[in-house]
Amino acid sequence: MTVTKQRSASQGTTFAAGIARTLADVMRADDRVIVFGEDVGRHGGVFRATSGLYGEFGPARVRDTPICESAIVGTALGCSLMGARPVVEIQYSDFLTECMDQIVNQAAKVRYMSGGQLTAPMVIRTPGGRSRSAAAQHSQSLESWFTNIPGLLVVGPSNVADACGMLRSAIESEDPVLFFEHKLLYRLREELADVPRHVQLGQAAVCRPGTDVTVVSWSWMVHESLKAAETVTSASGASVEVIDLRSLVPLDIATVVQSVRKTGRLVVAHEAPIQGGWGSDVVAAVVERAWAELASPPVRVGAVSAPVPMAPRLESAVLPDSSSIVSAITRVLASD
Amino acid sequence: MTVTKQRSASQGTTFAAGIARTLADVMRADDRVIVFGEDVGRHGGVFRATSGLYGEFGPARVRDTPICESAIVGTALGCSLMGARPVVEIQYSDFLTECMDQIVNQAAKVRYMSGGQLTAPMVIRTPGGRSRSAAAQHSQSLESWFTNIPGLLVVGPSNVADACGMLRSAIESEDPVLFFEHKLLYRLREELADVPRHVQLGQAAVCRPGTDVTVVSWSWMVHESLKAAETVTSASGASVEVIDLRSLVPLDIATVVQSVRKTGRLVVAHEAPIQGGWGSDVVAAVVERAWAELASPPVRVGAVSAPVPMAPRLESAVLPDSSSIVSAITRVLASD
Amino acid sequence: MDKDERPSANATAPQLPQWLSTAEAIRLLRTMARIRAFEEAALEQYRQGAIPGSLHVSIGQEACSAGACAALRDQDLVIGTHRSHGDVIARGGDVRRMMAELFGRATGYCGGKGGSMHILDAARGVLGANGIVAAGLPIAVGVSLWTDMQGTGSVVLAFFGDGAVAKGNFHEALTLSAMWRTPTIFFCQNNQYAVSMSIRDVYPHTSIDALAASHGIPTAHIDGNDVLCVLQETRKACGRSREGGGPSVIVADTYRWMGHNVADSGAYRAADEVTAWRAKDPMERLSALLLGGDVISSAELDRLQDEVQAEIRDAVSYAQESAEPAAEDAYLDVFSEQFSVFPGMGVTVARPDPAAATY
Amino acid sequence: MDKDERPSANATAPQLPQWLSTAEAIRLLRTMARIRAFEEAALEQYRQGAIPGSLHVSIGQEACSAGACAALRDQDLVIGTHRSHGDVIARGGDVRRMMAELFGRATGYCGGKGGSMHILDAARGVLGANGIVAAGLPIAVGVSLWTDMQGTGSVVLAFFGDGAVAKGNFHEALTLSAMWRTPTIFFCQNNQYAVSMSIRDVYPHTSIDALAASHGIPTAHIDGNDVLCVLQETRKACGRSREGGGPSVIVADTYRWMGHNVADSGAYRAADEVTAWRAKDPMERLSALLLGGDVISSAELDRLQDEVQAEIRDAVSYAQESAEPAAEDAYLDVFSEQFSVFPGMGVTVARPDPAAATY
Ligand SMILES: Cc1ncc(C[n+]2csc(CCOP(=O)(O)OP(=O)(O)O)c2C)c(N)n1
Ligand SMILES: Cc1ncc(C[n+]2csc(CCOP(=O)(O)OP(=O)(O)O)c2C)c(N)n1
Ligand SMILES: [Mg+2]
Ligand SMILES: [Mg+2]
Repeated sequence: MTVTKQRSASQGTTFAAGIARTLADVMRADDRVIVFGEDVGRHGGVFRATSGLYGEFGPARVRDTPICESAIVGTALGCSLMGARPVVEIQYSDFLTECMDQIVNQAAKVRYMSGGQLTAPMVIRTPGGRSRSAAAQHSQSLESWFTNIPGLLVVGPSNVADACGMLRSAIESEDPVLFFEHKLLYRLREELADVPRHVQLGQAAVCRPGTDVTVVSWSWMVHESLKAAETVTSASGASVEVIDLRSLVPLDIATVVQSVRKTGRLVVAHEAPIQGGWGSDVVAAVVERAWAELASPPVRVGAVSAPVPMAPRLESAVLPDSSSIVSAITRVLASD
Repeated sequence: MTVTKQRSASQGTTFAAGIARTLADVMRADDRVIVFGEDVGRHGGVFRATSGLYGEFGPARVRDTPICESAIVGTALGCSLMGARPVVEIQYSDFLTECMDQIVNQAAKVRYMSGGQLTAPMVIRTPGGRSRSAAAQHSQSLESWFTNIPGLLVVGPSNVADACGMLRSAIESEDPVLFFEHKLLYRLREELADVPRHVQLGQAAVCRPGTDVTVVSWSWMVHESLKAAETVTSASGASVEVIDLRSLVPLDIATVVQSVRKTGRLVVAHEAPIQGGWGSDVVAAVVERAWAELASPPVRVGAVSAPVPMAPRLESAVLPDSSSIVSAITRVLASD
Repeated sequence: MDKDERPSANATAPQLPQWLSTAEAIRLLRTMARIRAFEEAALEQYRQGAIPGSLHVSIGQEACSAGACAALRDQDLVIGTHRSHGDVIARGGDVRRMMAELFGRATGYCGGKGGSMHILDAARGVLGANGIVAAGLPIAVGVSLWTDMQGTGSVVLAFFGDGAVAKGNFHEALTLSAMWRTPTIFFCQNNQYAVSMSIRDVYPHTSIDALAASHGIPTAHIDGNDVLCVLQETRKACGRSREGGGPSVIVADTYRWMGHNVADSGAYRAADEVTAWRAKDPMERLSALLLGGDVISSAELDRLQDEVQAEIRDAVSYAQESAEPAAEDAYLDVFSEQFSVFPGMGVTVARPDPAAATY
Repeated sequence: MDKDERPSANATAPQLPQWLSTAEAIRLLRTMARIRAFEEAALEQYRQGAIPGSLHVSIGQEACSAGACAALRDQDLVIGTHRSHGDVIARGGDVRRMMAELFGRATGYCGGKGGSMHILDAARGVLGANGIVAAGLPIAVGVSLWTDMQGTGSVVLAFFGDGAVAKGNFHEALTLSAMWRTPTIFFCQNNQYAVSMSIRDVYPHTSIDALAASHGIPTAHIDGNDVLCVLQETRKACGRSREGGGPSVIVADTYRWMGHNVADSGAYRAADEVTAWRAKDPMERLSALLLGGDVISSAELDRLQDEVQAEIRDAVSYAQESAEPAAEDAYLDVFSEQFSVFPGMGVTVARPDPAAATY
């Protein structure tokens, strides 16, 4: 099942609808699952990812909150300690800045600090990444922060089937999960004929097999990577393997290392700025594990070190896309 | 001026007193500098780093705030927009989680978003890192987060002279600065005979010259690195170069690369967990720049992926120290 | 809240109150007209695809920006929200540079980096719209703290929405402001909704006024569609601040006619509610008063509208004709001159750095 | 705040109120004695170097934990602060496992991972001390939301300090709780200081009660050194919650005799202020009442004290004799069984992962 195929589908389920459908499925089967957040109820979510839930499950299980991100996450945590399985939405991932204590100092650590007396099985869904000219406070990719905080699972699907399967796994997980949904993905459509019920967290997917260079990516950038792979292959015949990490924590470094052992070359591409971004971790981890097999220095692709500007031309100058990945692939293929 | 020499001094100025003295010096010379935060006034700060300021400068320029980290940073930002040079304290860096929006979405971006109409020359001082058995919510090293946010300067001195010189530069900087003060450093004493008035931000220091391996570190871990270097040299005769980055943003990658070109081997050591930590950036950046000169894969030293536990034996099992660095040095020296 | 002092009764009277000059009254009308015309034009340009990103318009709420800003002196300052075109216009901002900013052009206030949600005019003391709900409030406290310490006599007008009241930042800001008695006017444009969330559903057992007043800050609850009332109450608050009386809160009831932003139809609101509020059009109310009191003739009113429309058409043309920013501009103003950002090298380095350029 | 209903007057009367049985009264005294003895022993052990890290004791404030927890039923829940030894003891927690936790031993409640500031006893419904001021309050709202949805009739008692009131989390938690009418009792131990910051300096123009009450939540202001008053008021709040009446706030005036923690001498407080508050010793007051009313003889009182001292001595011995945790235990309970952490490999991987072990 490759992502490129799914992208061309003109009917089918959108990413947003897939999220909503999975939530509904899970809520039907499991009373412990509740949903809350800003505008997630009657309104169905500003990205429509909770559409229909309020009507089916009512105001007790689908709760509209006022604007209070810290209390939203803290309340979810409290519910989870008592056995609920809350799925809360933070309306834009940029607003995670408003509830970092509850995520980082509370949810991530409660199991550990309590010596295992408590667990926090909760999911924080949040639309992340760029959209089109949403500017500096609504375009960030902040996922890397959470990889530095032991106790949190950090995941982000790149397609509808994964979104459904990973969300299901996230809700069933005993650990708190940050679930990043890229804003450009919401309208992606896919036929969901044989959706796997679960996609296990911590397993990367090889989206496109190849032998000359490995491109590691996640979320929206998987699509840019696949496009770049296509471009490179048609231009030079080089065979590009594209890996969708799907989870940053746990990190399926084994799949990446296996690929690099084969290709000898690595590009890591994400939308976040390069410095402080998770691409560096992947590079460093691969260098430690596959030193001998690396034919050239791995290259990171990410945003330029600038806030995301509004004007389209400026935005393109800051954020990476398939052409940035093409350059990086070309560079790693050329060097040794 | 090497750090080892300073550490043996039994008299002199403590790190905490050096901070307070620098603040006083700067405040005497510049009316625009004001200080506020929790317990920083009458009490002189829970780590004594603002001791004496309230008495000398009074309650208008040295303000005790209630517990409201977000408003502390937001208020500082507001002052700075109008030309003040606020220096605020967040009592433990773990509480940066409480004011991330003001730091990340506001202070870091205001210059950019306004197209240069506004600037935010403010300093956030914050005690970071471990102390002894302070447990999971008072021991974190969260500096890596901020390196992923363009617009912020991120610095952390390892000794008293640097603390003074860097704080001065931070206050004079036009950009918002996160100034990390490691809790284990506060009682460090140094003779401050010939303190440089300024230490420019973005310049690393070679603390100990060597030829066989480069150890890159910052803040408290510089001391652990120097100790490790001593151990390795006396045991094996290998010559270890230790670099104190001092700033993560701007990153003085040139000094690191120059060293690695000479030694061919790299260890990066910090106290934060390895995944998501800035060590990965240094490794990835060096790999990109000095691939040909690297004789062995760089190795990262950091905390195990666990919250910091309270019990001393557990704490030692999670946090890195000189012995972790010795192992890493040994490994990079052995491999090729 | 001092209900008995509500000046709103005046506004429905058939003639202008004593304290307001004709010139002032006409200026208020013009400001509201400029705000409305600007935002209507922006919506139109958005629909035509000329404006990228999103857009939050304040149509129906113009009396708040116009009335409150009219109470300010030149050295006073304003902090806004995500819905803050009106602030810039009410302070006399340049609609050309505003429209250019919305278009993402180099001639815009922020060179195209900010757009609608980050528009500001620092030279006129408008320190910024803000994309984060309630985030401007602590910043406003800081601005007023410093101007107060400088003894400039400036006050700071900080707008926020009803939705901001649930945020911790609202209370933290009020706490510091009350404690330090900063000259801050916290002005709530209570348009009854935060996106789809009705304020009635959030506070079944209390009100914004009660929450604000509990901080020990004088709080007034007013008709936010009555521009004279807004002006008068804000003047009162400014006066108190300038005399060292510290902060005030003003809660102004109003309504946004449109959806939350261009992506929202506002379907969560009953049609008759929208209709009822549209009938309270703040511009209509002031025009009626001016016409009724023979302060202005209907021909003069038409001329005023024509002038405003022409000004906004000109702003649109200006934006259309302005150049897009150069791609390299994206790398400016991340940091001060001291440091440089180079695209693609993955680290921020102090300048000059020879190694930086190697990749 | 219902001042006229303050039950504190009762407490100074020479005999026990009708509503309290002798057994209950003695139980309250014993609880306070256990808390005090535990904390005095902990301070002593800290001084001797047996307890690592820091320590925040509540000596002088025992009536709050003891009185409020006495109002609870078994299925009720408690959320604490950084100063929460008393909560665990008042819920009948095991002082052996508590002391062992403070020592950082494997037999401690959290296996030595938490220590004083993260102590909890989930089995007894004590869901945790918390090192972050006010962070427990939203969590408490969540706990009570869920128990309420389950219809268990449980209430949640959430302690916080005067210092927490300035935090955004306080207001956000109260907002959701008031809106959802959760069965939450927000109990403020107003010991007058947040580290060095006097509550008088923070709120010159308002009070904690006024801030709390503005959320539309019934708020009582009581004498927190009067354990009977604390019990009675908490019972009232519990009753209201159980009947679907939603949350309550109780603001209890009290005082910490010691510094903020073991590193603080408390020098920012005037000596006579400390003396005056020490004279209001909650334990003394209850003992005097019991002795005066002939509920207990002074010999019985001595015996009670002896028993408590013996229990705490035993707890110290237990902690001393307990083993330290094994270093490998540090890698457990970061995640559920599903995932593993291996030291030194730098990434968290799903188990089993063959590549993980290669480094
Ligand atoms: C902290 C934060 N949370 C959520 C949002 C998303 N959001 C933008 S505007 C808005 C509603 C704001 O309502 P209100 O304050 O009443 O202002 P109005 O839109 O009505 O003018 C929301 C939820 C945000 N920008 N910031
Ligand atoms: C968010 C946050 N800010 C600051 C601190 C540091 N701190 C710990 S306790 C404390 C004072 C708390 O005062 P109060 O709530 O009155 O409780 P008390 O210590 O008096 O029991 C402070 C400032 C913290 N733990 N968390
Ligand atoms: Mg609103
Ligand atoms: Mg207190």
